[in-house]
Amino acid sequence: MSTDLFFAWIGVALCGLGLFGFIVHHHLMRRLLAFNIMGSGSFLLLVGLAQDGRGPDPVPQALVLTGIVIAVASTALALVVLRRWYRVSGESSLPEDV
Amino acid sequence: MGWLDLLLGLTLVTTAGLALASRDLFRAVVMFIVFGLLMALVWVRLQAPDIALAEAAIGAGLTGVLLLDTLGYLKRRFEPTGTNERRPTPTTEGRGDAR
Amino acid sequence: MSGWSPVNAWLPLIVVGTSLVAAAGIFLLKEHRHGLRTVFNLSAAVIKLGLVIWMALGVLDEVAFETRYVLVDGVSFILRADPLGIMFTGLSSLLWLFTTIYAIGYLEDAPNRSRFFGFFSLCVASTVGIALAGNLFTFFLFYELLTLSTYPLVVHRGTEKAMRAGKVYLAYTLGGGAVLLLGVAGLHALVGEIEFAAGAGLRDLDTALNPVLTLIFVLLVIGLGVKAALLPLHGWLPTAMVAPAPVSALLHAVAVVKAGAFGIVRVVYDVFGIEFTWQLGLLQPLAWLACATILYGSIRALWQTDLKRRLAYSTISQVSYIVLGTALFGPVGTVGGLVHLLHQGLMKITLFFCAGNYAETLGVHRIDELDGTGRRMPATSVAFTLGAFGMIGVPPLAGFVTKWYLGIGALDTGMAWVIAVLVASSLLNAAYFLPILHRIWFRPQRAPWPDEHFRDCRDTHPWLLLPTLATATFSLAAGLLAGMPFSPLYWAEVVVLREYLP
Amino acid sequence: MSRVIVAAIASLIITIALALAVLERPTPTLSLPNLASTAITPGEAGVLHPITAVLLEFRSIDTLLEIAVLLVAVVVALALREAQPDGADRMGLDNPLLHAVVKLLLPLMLLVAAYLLWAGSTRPGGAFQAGAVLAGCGVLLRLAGTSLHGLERPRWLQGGRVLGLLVFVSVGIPPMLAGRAFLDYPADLAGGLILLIEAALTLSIALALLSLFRLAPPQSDSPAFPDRRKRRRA
Amino acid sequence: MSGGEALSWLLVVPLLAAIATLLAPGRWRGWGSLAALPLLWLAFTPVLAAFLHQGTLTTPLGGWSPPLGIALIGDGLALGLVGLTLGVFSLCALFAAADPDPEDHSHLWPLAWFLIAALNGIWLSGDVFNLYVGLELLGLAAVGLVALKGSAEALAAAMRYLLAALLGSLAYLIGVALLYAAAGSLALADLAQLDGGDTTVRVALALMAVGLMLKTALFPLHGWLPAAHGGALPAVSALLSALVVKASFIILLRLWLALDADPLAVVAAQAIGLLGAGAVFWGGWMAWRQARLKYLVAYSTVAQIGYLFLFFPLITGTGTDAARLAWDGTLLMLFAHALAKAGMFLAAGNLVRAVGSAQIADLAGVGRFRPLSLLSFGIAGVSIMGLPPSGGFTAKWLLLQSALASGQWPWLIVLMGGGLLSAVYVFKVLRHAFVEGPTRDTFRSPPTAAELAALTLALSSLVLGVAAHGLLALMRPDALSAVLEGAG
Repeated sequence: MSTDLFFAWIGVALCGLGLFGFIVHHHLMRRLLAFNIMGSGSFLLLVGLAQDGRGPDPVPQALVLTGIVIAVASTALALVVLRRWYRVSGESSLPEDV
Repeated sequence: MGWLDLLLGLTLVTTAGLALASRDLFRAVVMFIVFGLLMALVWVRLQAPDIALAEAAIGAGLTGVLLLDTLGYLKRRFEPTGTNERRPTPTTEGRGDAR
Repeated sequence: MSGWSPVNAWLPLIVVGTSLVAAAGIFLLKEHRHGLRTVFNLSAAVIKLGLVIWMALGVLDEVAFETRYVLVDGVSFILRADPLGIMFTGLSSLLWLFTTIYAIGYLEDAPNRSRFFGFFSLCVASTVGIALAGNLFTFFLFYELLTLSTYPLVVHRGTEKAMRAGKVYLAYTLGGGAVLLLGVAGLHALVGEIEFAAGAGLRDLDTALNPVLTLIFVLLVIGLGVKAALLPLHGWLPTAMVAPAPVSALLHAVAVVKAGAFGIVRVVYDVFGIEFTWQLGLLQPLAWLACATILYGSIRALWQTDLKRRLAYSTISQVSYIVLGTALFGPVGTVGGLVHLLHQGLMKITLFFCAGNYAETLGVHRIDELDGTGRRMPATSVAFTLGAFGMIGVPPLAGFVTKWYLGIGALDTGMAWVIAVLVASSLLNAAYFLPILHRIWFRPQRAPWPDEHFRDCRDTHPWLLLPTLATATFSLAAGLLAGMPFSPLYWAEVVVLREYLP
Repeated sequence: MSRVIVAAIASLIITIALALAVLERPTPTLSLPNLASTAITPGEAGVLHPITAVLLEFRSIDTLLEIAVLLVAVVVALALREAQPDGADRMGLDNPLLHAVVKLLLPLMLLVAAYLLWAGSTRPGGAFQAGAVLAGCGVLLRLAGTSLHGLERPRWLQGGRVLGLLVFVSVGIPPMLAGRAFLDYPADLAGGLILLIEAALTLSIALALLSLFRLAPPQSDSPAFPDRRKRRRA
Repeated sequence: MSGGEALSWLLVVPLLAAIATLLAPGRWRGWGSLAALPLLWLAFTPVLAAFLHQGTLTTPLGGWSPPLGIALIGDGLALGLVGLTLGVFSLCALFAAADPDPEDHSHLWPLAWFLIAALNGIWLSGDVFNLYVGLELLGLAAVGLVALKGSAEALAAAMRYLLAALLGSLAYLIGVALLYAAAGSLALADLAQLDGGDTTVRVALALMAVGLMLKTALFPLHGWLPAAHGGALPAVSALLSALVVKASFIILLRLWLALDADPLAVVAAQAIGLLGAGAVFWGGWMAWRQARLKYLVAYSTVAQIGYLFLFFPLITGTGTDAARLAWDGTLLMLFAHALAKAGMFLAAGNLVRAVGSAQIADLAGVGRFRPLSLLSFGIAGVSIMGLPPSGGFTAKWLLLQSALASGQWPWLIVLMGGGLLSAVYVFKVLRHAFVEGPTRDTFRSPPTAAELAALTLALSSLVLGVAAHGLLALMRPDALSAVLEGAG
């Protein structure tokens, strides 16, 4: 197995793990952690699969760079809303989650 | 793929698991930052130095600081500010709105 | 078709459009602009009537008036003036004029008049659209628009009772609309676009499809039967009586029930074709249904103490005469049904106008309060008497003409039992109308009028009285002058001769 | 409890599905790396580092929209902060050692940022990494309790945050006026223009990231009220 | 195919407007945005003219053609949607700018412009990763707009929305990763060459479909929608319900048509159709149970989204006729719903402002004082109920015909039942508004411009019912003919 493929498999594991955490947790911080872990998993999958047996590929790497910035922007936005929500409600999880 | 990769990969998954499973939120966030740094190493192994740099700086660094920052905020106590009618009402189906 | 010209292609649309424009204009008027609103209302009604008369003369000369427009692939919007359509259009435009005059008088000083007259115009636009529709799709379009535009009229008073009536009305009509849509869509999927023309080619289909066609026919009749208040589907009509009198007049005589009955006529003659319907064995059950409704409506009318409710059940019964005429397989019966489309409209609107006059002038709503009204309101009472005698079928009034033709038609088809139904129905009609007339003319006033207005008028307010007298005169003339050109009977015969002679 | 079951099932499904997808993946016929390298070698693209070429040449619209995403996050943060300030809790640590370390570290980090930006066209590095490092500087300074006077003027701050996107879009427009595609810079100017864009992006990314941080210079000094609007309405 | 350079303006103008509104002081933002609207239309007109003249337009951004670069593709569907976006946005902007209570809402404008940029990008893009970026921009801007109110309820709604949006895009991104591994390209045109029966492709499409359904709020993944759409400012609710949820639907539609050669697709399509049916009934039922006007309208969106998803069972594995009718019907439904729902939300906003209460029960007597707003609500309701003459009706007619043509009669029940259910909740509102009696005397007046904006949207949903022919002809794609050949 190539390094690339191996880390693609790690990506699969992270996706599964992240999804589990995302659904199972109530606390919004934890859900965001899970979201970021799942995101990392998908990045590994993207680069790992694309490069497996074919050498470095700048395209998925660039996509991941874009993805990382988007992830940090989303996380930051979520944290801003979370802080505000905590401020007005005193809660750190959503009421009666669906 | 060598032993190093195997070790790195397993550690990565373990850290992720710890970040998700820790009872203490602070520990979870720290684990997440460690996870980010390990990810940077993984990117090096995947011949992606650009991502490694970005992951270290943004993924682990800034996201970590943001999370810690918010964590500090969540430790503080506030009086809930909404008046009674403004209290967060359950907005999910079957409750609150049902007549 | 020598008279073809660009104007003719637009005329049907313009006829529908006059009321639409009037509606839009009235909606935009401020509530207190009574004068301008009256001008809008009356000029639109007069213009429309003029255009319709022009179109009617053209149709006699076999000029084609048709607006056609592709809506989406495979579906066209068609408005076309054929004799049957013109007949219904003429009735609606004529009665709209009178009803508008009546409503202006009736609603003096009432709130929400902009809304009322706006929807009133919309309602007439839909009725005319139904009359002129050239295919089932267009028919359905206006049929549903009619439901929507009458709802605000039914709930106009905004009381709890009116709201309940509105709910019932919607439940029936929207449900019926859905069933009708299923039928229309099903037929469209089967044979594509169906333009109204005698025997539109359905009989050329594979006979294996007959069960499907029967099902579709049933769906269509159920959908239309709701508005026509056929037997199990009539429940909304008496409830809707809470609406103001001009609305009741409109619902009963012109728009809603007529739209249903007219639709059944269209389906039987222009979609399935009378022969094909006969072959499918559907005419007989339709006739039974009509007869059952006729008798049921009359019997229920007997027990009503409220004048408008009695008239409502009478409507249920009378509209089914039209359906009965349609279901009789033969030209004479058809003439009977078609002519009743007009006769019932003229007579019933007169009766509702009178009921409204009693209520507005004296506050009389119940039948036992009518004692002695003949003396206080002679003109109204004469009009009521004419309408009632017409309904009973006293010769030579309009109702008699209808029943005569229906009877002959039934004999022609070999359904002699229909005569028995007609006779029974006439007796019942007499049984519930004659006591009213007795109270009006031969009993002295028992108590002071519940709520008297217009004390200085000999009868009632002229805006209310004139339309009443006019429609009464028309219904009288329809019977007396049945043999003259342009009488309802004449038109019905033209329709049958031109298109439906089997 | 049911939540755990749902989570376990969902997680299991996605893991298995992905595993199948990885195992059964077909071999692609196209190869973008080859296309990219042929595009870079003759110098058609203004840069030599393939990743920078993808980010700022081939797929520049992705990058442009990504900056917009970052700006959206900032706008929301500002909107919520103005509606209800976080309150004046400066997490400044009055630690002399920290001050000293920061003083030492800061020039180094600025240098790193500048290098990363410059290196981007040929070697790993570029606007994102440089911007992140720059933002890191800001964070450290705030942690050390240093106030960033120059950045406390909202107008300038806003201008700086928007600059990257503005430059990016503006550079893309002239080609359109000349009848070419959006962002299709002339070949001879491409290198310089890309550096210009990257410089502006670096600044904007740094400021944007900094603004998302609670210790960022506050927009106003109004004390923390529960919620001003609600009070007024009440 | 060329001459598409002008397409880029559809992205550039909103982005520049967003920048300008960010730099402008708060009080100038609203009217400044109105001033920028003509520019947007100015950008659209030549594009439309060029399309009518020469058919599908493309422009390789940065001068790099796919698969290395990204192209904007202006096909009929895309341009139709751009036109819809412009129309709805213009009127919502008018509504928001006329708002006499602009307190703290100046941030609405940059977010709205970013939203429009994202929408136009999504309509025009032919690259799956670019679509991902567009989806993120769209999602975050939409979340920001919801959060803008700042109340606890709005924040909870925004948070819930954000989590759903993030999870949805992540699922989509994983799908992109798999597709890139399988095809070596990100261009939709290249992906169409993939074998739809391949496991990797199947998993990718499934993940993307689930993610996009979550973003479109298809039952039972709709939990985030009612609070987000019901709790936001009226203009925001209108934009979200009319346009934002449609973006993810259109992406799914395009993917489905590109990757259609899977024998399992028929089963999957039936399953999706069942979810759509669930949405129609559950959404309608919940809408009826709401006590607050805007929540009723929001649940109505849940229900109406269900109709859109009937597209999949009606187009997959059915004959040419049924597929064409399904295509026409679904797009017309999308347009009609966008116009009607935007009009309905704006009208609801006016009604709520007039009576000063969000409760439906407090509407009594409003019909007399704000007849125009009530009329707008009613007209929009006609289209939502699918009664003629309206876009909603014509769309429903086409879908009915499609269901009949493909012999899938169970969908008839959904279409008919859903229509009746929507009548129940629309008339619930009208009934309360018509009630006369001891009513309040104090009604506040919304600005005339706001009332006219609502009325215009509502009326256009009616006009759509009789003017659909040209629009549908414009949007009927080459892609569809390819699908039809496959199906035929």
